[in-house]
Amino acid sequence: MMESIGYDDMVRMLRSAAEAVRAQHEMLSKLDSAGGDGDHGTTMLRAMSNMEKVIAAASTPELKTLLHDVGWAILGVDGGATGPLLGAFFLAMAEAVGDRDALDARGVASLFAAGLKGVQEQTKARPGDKTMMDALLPAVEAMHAAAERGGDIQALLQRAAAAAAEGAAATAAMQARFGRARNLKEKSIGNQDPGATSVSLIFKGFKKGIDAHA
Amino acid sequence: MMESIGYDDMVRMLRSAAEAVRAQHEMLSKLDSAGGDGDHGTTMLRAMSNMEKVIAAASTPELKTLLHDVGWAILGVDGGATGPLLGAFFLAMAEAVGDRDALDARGVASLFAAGLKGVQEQTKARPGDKTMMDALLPAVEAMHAAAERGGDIQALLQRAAAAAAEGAAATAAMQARFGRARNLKEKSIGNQDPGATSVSLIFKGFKKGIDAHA
Amino acid sequence: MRMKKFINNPDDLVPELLEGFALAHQAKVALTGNNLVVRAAPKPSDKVALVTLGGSGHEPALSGFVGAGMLDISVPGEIFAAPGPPRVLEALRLANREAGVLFVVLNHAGDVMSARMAMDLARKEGLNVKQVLTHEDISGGPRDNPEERRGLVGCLPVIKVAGAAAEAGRTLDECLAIAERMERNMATLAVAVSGATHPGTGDVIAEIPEDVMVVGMGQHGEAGGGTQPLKSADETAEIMLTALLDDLNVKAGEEVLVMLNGVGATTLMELYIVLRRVRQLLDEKGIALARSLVGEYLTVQEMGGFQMCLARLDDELKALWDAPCNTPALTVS
Amino acid sequence: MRMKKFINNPDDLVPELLEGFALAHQAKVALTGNNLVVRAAPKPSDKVALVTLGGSGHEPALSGFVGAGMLDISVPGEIFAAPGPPRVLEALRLANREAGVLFVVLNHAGDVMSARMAMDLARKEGLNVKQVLTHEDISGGPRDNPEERRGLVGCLPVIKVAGAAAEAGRTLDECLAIAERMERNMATLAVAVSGATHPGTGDVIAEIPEDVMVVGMGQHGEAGGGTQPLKSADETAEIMLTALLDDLNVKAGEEVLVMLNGVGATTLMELYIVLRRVRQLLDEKGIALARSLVGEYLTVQEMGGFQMCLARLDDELKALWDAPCNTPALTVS
Ligand SMILES: Nc1ncnc2c1ncn2[C@@H]1O[C@H](COP(=O)(O)OP(=O)(O)O)[C@@H](O)[C@H]1O
Ligand SMILES: Nc1ncnc2c1ncn2[C@@H]1O[C@H](COP(=O)(O)OP(=O)(O)O)[C@@H](O)[C@H]1O
Ligand SMILES: [Mg+2]
Ligand SMILES: [Mg+2]
Ligand SMILES: [Mg+2]
Ligand SMILES: [Mg+2]
Repeated sequence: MMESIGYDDMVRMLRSAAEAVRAQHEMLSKLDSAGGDGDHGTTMLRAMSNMEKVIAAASTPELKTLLHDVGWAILGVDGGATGPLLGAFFLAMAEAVGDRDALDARGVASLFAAGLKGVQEQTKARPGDKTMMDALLPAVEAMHAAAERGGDIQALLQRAAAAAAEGAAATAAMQARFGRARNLKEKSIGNQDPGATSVSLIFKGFKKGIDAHA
Repeated sequence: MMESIGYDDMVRMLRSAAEAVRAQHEMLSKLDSAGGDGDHGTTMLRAMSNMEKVIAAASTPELKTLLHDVGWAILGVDGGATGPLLGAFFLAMAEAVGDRDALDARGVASLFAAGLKGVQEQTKARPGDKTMMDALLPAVEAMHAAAERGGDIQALLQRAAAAAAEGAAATAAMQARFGRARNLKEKSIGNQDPGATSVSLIFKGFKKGIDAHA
Repeated sequence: MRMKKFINNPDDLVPELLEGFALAHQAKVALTGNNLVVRAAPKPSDKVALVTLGGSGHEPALSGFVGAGMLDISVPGEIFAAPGPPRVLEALRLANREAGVLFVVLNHAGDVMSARMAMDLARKEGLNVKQVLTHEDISGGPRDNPEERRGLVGCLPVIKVAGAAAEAGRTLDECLAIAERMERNMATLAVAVSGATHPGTGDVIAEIPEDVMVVGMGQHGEAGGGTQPLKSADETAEIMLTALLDDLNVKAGEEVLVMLNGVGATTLMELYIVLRRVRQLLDEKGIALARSLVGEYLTVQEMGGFQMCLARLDDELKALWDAPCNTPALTVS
Repeated sequence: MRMKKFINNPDDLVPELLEGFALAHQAKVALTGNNLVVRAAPKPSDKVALVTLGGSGHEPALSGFVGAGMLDISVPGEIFAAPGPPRVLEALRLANREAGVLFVVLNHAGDVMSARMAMDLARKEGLNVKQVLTHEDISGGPRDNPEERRGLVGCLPVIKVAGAAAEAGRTLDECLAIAERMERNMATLAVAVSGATHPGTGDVIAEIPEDVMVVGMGQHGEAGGGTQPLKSADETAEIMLTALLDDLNVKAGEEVLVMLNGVGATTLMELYIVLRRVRQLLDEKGIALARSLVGEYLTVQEMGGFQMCLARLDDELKALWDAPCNTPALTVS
């Protein structure tokens, strides 16, 4: 049982998320081609490699600095919707982490909840609107529930990844109300949302990054 | 035997030439598509209907005025190469006819020879260059030869039409050295030249116009 | 099949095109280190500055409007993708001045989000920035639902009149009010007949069947428009103009500006033919075609089609529209 | 399949497009009764006038260059077809003045013939007209065989410098000498990647196979160019620039103008990328890119491709190039 994570764990999680996205970027672009402009995979690739650069360049092992730099680096990607949303996610986490250098399960859950709130400040999209929110919100909620039930961070990340994957899968049946795909109206139904899929890959990566080292 | 033609005969010849061209304008454009820009039929159509309008509007039955107005009307067509060449042909005939109101066979032959000279002032193209010259020059030469042999204008026009048709047919084997088709170089071989084909249609029309009334 | 574009490594599209753009128009614009497009000769600092942001691949927009009488800074993003907030924030910092900064944002999700975030940060830093959002694409929904309406080529008149006001020394609030008045009084509709290729990915970004046109096409070939049989120039002009006049509720006796913006493969020849019909139709209705602008201003690569932008003019807007400007894409002298 | 162009009856293409053109640019140009394009505000009659002729379908050329600092009159023909001599003669009559008329003719068979005939008639009438012929397309043959070389977008610099000289009050012979010096010192090469549709007939006017580009393409898609595998922007720039520098024999230390003229579907984005590479290559050779111009000036409907025009500049030509002008298609202020 893993009761706490620190800077190095966070680095592993982030790096593993980057790998998970990189492995699937072509699929992400394909999903975006159906209703958007087909660039989501490319944008995510850029976001992830910006993130990796920042991690590699980090000089002080502080969670706050790490998360802030990651958020800012992702914002620096000219990526349409993705950059600001994902960037806001990490920036809000940086804000929330303060000067803590380790987090227990509740700490992790509330950190991610703060990230979610950061995203919600940027968009009015709600679950059911067929956006990344459909993966992010259930993932964060699953974390919260898992932290209530016990202190194992591996289990918490496992639940979050499962919830994100489920949420992403469910977007296939939804009609898009945000992003470029909303122009498709009913025709958007049937395709899984690329942004939700990315989020689920990121959570899958977080989990793997911790598992591999546990 | 027709020994002389006047204003009304000339009108018949011109009208019949217009009909002959009109009947084949699609074929002319097709020939032009192979090596040029595919507009020769359209241009000839415009030239012929300009000519018909001028004929219909003529107020004094003078050959000189008729030929001049026809030439000027054809020049008024925005037709690339065709307008100036064909226009020059009729303008030079107008100049040559002076105030005569009837022409014998020699007169007809020398009138057309003057027309040819008018064209030659506009272009350096010679027989063998795959242009309208390959139909026009043999036609005018055939007229000259026919006029030497006898005074029948029907026979003269018959010979001219045959020579023009033969000349036009021969252009298929030539390589273009003038006009847009020259850019094709060797690849221009195989297609009959549209301008030469027009000229042969015009001479065919001249002959028919006289025959129908003789 | 390779796409038939003269490009190099797709990753280098934007820096390479900006390098050439700045070179071609060096008398008017310059590039900063992080690829902001600024004026070659800065505007006096006691006048309001205009800043905008937007994806690349729509050349000459938006950087083509940087120069005397129009923009001060443009923040070009990646191909069809808004620039991220950090560079936008830098542009706002660079433009910041006591007189203030007017920030023109086209209503596209990425642009709006990036702009909002940059604005939040700018305000925290105490920068003096106000934003105007353009959303005049009537295909997005009814007039009372502006969030659904995208920003198309109407950004140009907004930038033109607000830029002229700034140049004339008007205050930030005045410039904003002028920009918003122009914005409220315009309507745009796009029609597309053939698709384009995304230069970064090689994907076809709007496949349009034979014999069909799409009225209401988005700036990047986003679907959602009304597909209908291909019409003549005159019929298309009438369909589009009628919808725009309706939307703006233009009445006989009023004066309008009509912009026809070719998006790529459609020729000036066609746009002139359409403009001619627009005038005939306006004449019939007793509406004055006070000004017109025909050309390629906001393109979608080699897409076939155009945007028709109708704007109601009052005397002040007309004077600002006529004021001199000197930018790569528009010069009034 | 219907062609995807916004047009009406193909027979009305030219009058309709001219009506819209004159409307869109009414501050700068006007149409006479027989569709000559003239300046809205005529040039003082003590200055040399410039006249040109040419087929339509290449908008904005050539009528787009009518206005202060460039042409006085343009005689537009039918689509891709030179106007007949009668209208050309009328234009020469209309332009005629003691100071004289400079008549700019592009080397295409129909234009040349129409021009020659009009010139003959003009001389008989005692008009004071001199002609300059542009033929800078190096794909036509070697430099010493100018008759084979077509006139492409090089007409623009010739009109620009001669127009500026005329505006400055230079004599007809001086204007002619300047035009001819510009003409002798320029070279153009065209590349095409995709065909276009003749708007009058609906015919495809240059079908180009997949993955292939044609270097040396004529202004109307005339065949004859060298077909080769599609290259990158940088490689294409190098192939074309090298051929042009060779032809003009430009040496290190000299100054050049480079014009990149998009012919239709090729984007400004691509042209900027190419210009950037042109500059790099010139830098390597020690040749100064003194001036550049990038845009769509002489188009071939929706054809994909561009023309690269290289011109050697001396101080006088440079100053004339920089002189102000105010036309629908080019404004220098
Ligand atoms: N307003 C929004 N709120 C939340 N998520 C959004 C919004 N707009 C887009 N998205 C998400 O972004 C994804 C598309 O991202 P991307 O393709 O990178 O951006 P863009 O649409 O600007 O090209 C969508 O699948 C959706 O999940
Ligand atoms: N320089 C020339 N001399 C003689 N005939 C010519 C010349 N150029 C073109 N032609 C003739 O004109 C014909 C093409 O006419 P047309 O298609 O109407 O003109 P364009 O080539 O300008 O489109 C050619 O087939 C040829 O017979
Ligand atoms: Mg996308
Ligand atoms: Mg032809
Ligand atoms: Mg995008
Ligand atoms: Mg022609």
